[in-house]
Amino acid sequence: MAEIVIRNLRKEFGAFTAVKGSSFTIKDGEFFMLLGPSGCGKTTTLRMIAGLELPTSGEILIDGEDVSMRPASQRDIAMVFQMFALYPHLNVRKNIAYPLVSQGVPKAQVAQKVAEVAKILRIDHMLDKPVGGLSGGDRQRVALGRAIVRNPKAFMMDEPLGALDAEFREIMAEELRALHDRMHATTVYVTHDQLEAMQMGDKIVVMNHGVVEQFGTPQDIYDHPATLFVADFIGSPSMNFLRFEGGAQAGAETLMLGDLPMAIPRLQEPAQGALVLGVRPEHVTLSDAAPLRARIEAAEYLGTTQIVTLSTPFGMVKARTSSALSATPGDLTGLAFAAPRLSLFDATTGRAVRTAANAGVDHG
Amino acid sequence: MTAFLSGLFRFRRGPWENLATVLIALGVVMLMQPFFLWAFTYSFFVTLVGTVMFIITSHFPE
Amino acid sequence: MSRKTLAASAALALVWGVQANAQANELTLCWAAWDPANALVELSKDFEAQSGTKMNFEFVPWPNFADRMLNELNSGGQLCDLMIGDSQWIGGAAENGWYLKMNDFFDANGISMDAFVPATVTGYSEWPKNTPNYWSLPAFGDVVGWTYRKDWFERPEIQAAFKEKYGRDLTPPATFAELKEVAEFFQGREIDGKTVYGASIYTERGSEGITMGVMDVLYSFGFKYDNPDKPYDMEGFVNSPGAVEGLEFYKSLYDCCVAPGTSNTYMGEGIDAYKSGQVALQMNFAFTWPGFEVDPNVGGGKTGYLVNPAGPTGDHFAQLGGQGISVVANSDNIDGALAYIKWFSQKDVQDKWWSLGGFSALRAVVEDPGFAASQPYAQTYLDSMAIVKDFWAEPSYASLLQASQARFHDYVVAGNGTAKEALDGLIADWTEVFQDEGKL
Amino acid sequence: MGEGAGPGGIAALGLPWNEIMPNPIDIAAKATPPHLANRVRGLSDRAIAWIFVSPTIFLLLAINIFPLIWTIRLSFTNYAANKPNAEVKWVGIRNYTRILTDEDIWSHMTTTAHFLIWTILLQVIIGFTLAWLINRKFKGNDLLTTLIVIPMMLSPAVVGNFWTFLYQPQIGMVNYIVEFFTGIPASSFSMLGPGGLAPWSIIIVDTWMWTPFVMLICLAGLRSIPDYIYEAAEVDRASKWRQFWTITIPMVLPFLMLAVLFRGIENFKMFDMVNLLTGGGPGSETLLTSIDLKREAFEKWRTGYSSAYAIILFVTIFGLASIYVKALNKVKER
Amino acid sequence: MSAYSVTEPSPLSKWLAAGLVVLYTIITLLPLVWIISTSFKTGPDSISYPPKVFFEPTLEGYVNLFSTRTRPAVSELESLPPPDTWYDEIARRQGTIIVGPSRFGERFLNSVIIGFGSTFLSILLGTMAAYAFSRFKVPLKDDLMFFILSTRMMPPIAVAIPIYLMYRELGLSDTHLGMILLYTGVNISLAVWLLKGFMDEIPREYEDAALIDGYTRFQAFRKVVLPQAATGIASTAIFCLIFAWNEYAFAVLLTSGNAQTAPPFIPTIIGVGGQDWPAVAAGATLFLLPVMIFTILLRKHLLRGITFGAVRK
Repeated sequence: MAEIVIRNLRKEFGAFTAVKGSSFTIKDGEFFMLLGPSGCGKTTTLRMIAGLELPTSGEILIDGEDVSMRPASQRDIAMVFQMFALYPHLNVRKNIAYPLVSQGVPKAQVAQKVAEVAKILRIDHMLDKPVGGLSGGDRQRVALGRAIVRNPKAFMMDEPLGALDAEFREIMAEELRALHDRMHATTVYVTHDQLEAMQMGDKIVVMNHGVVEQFGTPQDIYDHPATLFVADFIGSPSMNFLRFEGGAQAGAETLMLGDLPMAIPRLQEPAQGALVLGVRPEHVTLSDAAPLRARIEAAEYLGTTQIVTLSTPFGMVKARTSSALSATPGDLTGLAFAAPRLSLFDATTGRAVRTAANAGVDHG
Repeated sequence: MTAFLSGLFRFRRGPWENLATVLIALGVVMLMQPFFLWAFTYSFFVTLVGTVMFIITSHFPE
Repeated sequence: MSRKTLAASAALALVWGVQANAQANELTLCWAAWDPANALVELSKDFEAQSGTKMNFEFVPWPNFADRMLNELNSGGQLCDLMIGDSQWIGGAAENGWYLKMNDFFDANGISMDAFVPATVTGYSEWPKNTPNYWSLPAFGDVVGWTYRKDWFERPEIQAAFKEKYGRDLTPPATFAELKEVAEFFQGREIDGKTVYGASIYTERGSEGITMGVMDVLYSFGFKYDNPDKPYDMEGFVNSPGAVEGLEFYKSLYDCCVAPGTSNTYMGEGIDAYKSGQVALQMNFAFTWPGFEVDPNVGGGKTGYLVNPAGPTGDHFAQLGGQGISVVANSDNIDGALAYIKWFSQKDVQDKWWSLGGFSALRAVVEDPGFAASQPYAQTYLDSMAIVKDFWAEPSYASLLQASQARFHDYVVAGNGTAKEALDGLIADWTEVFQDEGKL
Repeated sequence: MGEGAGPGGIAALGLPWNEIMPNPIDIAAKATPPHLANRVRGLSDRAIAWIFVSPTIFLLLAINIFPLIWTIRLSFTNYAANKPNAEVKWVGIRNYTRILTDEDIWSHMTTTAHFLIWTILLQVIIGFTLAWLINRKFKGNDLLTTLIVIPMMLSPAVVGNFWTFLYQPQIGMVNYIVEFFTGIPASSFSMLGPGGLAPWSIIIVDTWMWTPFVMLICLAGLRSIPDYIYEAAEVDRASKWRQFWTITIPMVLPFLMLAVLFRGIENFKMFDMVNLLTGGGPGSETLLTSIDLKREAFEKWRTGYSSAYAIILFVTIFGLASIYVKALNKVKER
Repeated sequence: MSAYSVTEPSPLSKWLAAGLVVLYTIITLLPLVWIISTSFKTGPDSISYPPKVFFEPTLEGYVNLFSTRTRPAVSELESLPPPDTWYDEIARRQGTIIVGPSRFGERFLNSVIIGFGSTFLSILLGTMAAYAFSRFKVPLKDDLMFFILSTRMMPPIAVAIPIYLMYRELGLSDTHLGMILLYTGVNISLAVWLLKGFMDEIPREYEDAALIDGYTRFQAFRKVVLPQAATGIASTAIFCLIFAWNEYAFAVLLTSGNAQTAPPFIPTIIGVGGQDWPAVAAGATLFLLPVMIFTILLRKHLLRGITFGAVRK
């Protein structure tokens, strides 16, 4: 198992730059998520780590060793592909055995390893079946089996659940995480699904347009998004943005939202000009007494909770409230925000203003 | 091997088709080999049997 | 001449023209696609003008000629009204009723077979052979002969070299032994900066080439198809010691004196080899000769013509080519076809035929005092036609021919077995064919 | 269109519509007035299916099957097509036994086998290598592919004829090219002559003509392998060499099989090119069975005998063809 | 190095591959180039010994291909008025005079009529059958499809005798119709297999929509399916044409004066005295042109055609 360090990694395809100088470190044994919308450069980053593409510039260190310019076969990593990439002409057993046989592992040992892995993945009953007839989940297990059979330094997973239907995805996500918890193998996992990333990852890197937007634990990223993009991308419904003009000095604990004073985490740097106040729907409470007035536009029933959409002078706001609360469209109400959980962004740069709450968060 | 045999007894398509294919191939080889005249003489019969078998067995259930 | 033609056309119009008009005023003539056929098209324009009949021509290239035409006759097709078919077909054509028997027509119109060169009558018209049953009118006389590079033969340095080597003058060969000597002499010789070779002989496998070539030599070595007293009795005739010697001679000629790679040579390849200056001697049918006279490389007196040389015992024969013109029994315009034949048999038409490059078989033409001088090859043609023999003309000739093709090619070209074995094998094959036919 | 008669309407009833009603159009027709139904229905699907398929079937019956059955019948007789008046006798399987014990025909079969094995081998090796090279997708590979396949589009008869000219030692091109590169004098050997080169000459021409065919099929096979399979193998630490033998070759194999079978079938009945090139010579060195058969049938006119001959060849080809179709379906499933 | 990826071959290997393929292309095209260059040679140049690589081009071969000539005696030739057209002049230079057109034009036209006729018929019947196989439940569908393809494998000689006898009875021997029907019979299997593949790929929904809009099945076929299958039809047509265009065995056996196509004719063009190689080469070149154009046009569909539609694009 290994630590992977990425430094100033850059990749150009002709005139198009897919990755613009990323840097981050994946600790040994971490389940590491590369998250972002499609085309953000996350897959390219993964392929560079795997050695399927060579970087234009920058460094990749696996276990302290610079492997940036080595082909995949010399990096001792394993990979699970989005389409599984099983060898269609081989049966399950041979698929799993392939990496071992490629390295000239003795036959007896191969058989033993394959049996072991098959047992872990609960596919030992289908070892002699051709891979063509397998269900998506079983294919996924075979692909996993092929990856873990070799004890590589790290796993690369390129949207491995993307080809599965919703039901299977859930099950496989749990299995994957359980597997990782048992093996503690360094895993780099690419996904565009923020829920998946939150659910499984130890650490997450959020990328957009080839740039690392934020790097941190799921909680940090959810609670303290470093940029407007991250704030918007993570969470469902996504963070509410209240756009306003204003300013405050470092050390301030309140902010004038229009003419309403609003408590915020203590600022550690000054903020001025076009600002955005970010608040998660679950941190919005409906309170008739609150000064920020809003009108209920719609309510979306979700079982125990409901999403209430309200219009305010600063734009639409969504609130997640208990479904016990009655929300009739057209009614007027007031909104209160949980002050310590608020984020403040500079609207022009899109970056979060440093406050007491997000002080410990890496700003990418 | 046992699967093959049981497939044959239960009139399954796969093993029968394979058998027919082997017969056809054998017949063709016999027809064109330069070593034994007797093999040439009986090649047609073997190919014919293989071909007829192929046509019939391709209607067996999978 | 023009008055004569007019009279003839008037007579024709009276006798057949009207009927022909009433039926279908068109005739289709089938022949091989070659030089003489082009000449016939030219010649037939006169007939068209006189009779008002439109002539169509169907010329099939030699390699497919037999296939295609026998197919047509077999299937009772009505494509051809007139057929200039190969001499070998006569047997089958007569027995299967493909051709119209001409005796009555000849008698009625005063056409006498005595007016034609005897060999051509036997070869092209009679079935069974040597009986007065006529199935065609000799149309195009042809025979295997030889051409040689007269210009090379006349060069002093070559003459000197030859004399030095063989102690005699370099003359056109009169016997096969001489021919081989000459061929050996030229083989590999440097002339005008090119390596040249001795002779081009027939070696073609696919249709009838090598059989024509071998037979051309074998006759003069004492080969006979069968016992003159007992038909189809071939033992001792086909494989007589002379025949064996002849076949061995042919192989030795092939081995010593042909240009490399001429293992599938027939008329066309022979022409190519000769015209491109590869060989000093060339075996080929007489029909090719007019072409050499006008060729830029070998024409204009550079080519001499030879009657097939004599064998070791003085026997002297040549392989017959050429065809007679017949009326297809299935034709729907038999009268028109007969009119054409009547027209074709006339002396002045035959004269023109010869002048256009068609080898007339009419004695009045070829025995004319001026004939021998009319072309450089005329005398050679005439002499050759006097010594011709032909291959089987049996209905099963194709099977017989295929057997000889295989046996000869296998021995001469592929070099398998001995001459005796080849001829013994040939008897076995031929016997089988005749047995199948019920003739043995 | 009748109300609620389409698939949606039936589905709304909560019934599996295809089970109870084979065709929505029928329903439409039943639910609408007759004159309208005719417009919608036209003909029933079954009728249309028959109308569409039957001309093809009829043509195939007339051009292929009926003659075939006729051939089978003739093969048990002594019929000769050039003797329409002769008595036709039933001879049982005598024609077959005669052919199958004939050493000459046996040797023609061996000749055919030699031709088959070498053409297929050469075409597969060269064709696959070419496809493999072209699959590197260098600039201009499209143009080169197009140029390479031209020989395949030519008429074999014209090609066979012209190659006799190219093979001519004194005036042909082939020997001079050999002389140019190896120094062996052009006139010292003859491709179509004795000395064992003739069988190779026909193999060369066939390979020249049909390698592009095998190449195209291999190219199809190579392009059917997705890139990610190679990436997976790369990650699985398989060397390029190993990737070639454990991935490329096995995955192209069904396509190669297709090419081999198809070329085998085609060359087994090869006639035009060889007939014009060598006519079976020298001796009988290149006498393929199809040429022999043509001579028996259309030169010697032993119709019954040659029908039996044809049936023997046909059954062999039919057998191979059935394996071919099986392979084809397998490739199709990919 | 910057564009490296595992599936992308290295530039060096690309150069090497390109070099080898170019080499092969040159070798494989040499005979073709030789044929074409021979068509521009004079008769003596074409059989020159040793062969000529550089020569003065002439249209002799083409003139000879399209004309029949006779060779009058030299004296007669000299007495003729000077030639009045360029082709007469070319003929005169060879010591011949043109007496009329040759049969090549006719044979070429026959090839066109029979080739395109049978292609049209194959496509017509093939589209219909393929549509039925693709969309309807046809009893014994698999067997029929196998049967259809297997007929393509049949050696022509196996059915030649009865076809020959049959055509003789029906009067179809040596007729355009007979040859069209025959080639259609051979081609239809390829057409059905290929077109079925193309039609399987056209979503049924389009037709269903058309049916619901009130089209009849037949209208839906004509107005919805056919336009969508157009490229498939085009590529199938080209394959059918290539077969019919080049077919030799049946053409030799069944045709002569009336309906003979070019392939049996070209190899046996006899000039005045021996094989006229420039004319043969000219015939081969002209005959090759349409096919060569098609090859270039259809290169994208080649794969489907030669695998009977098994390969998808």
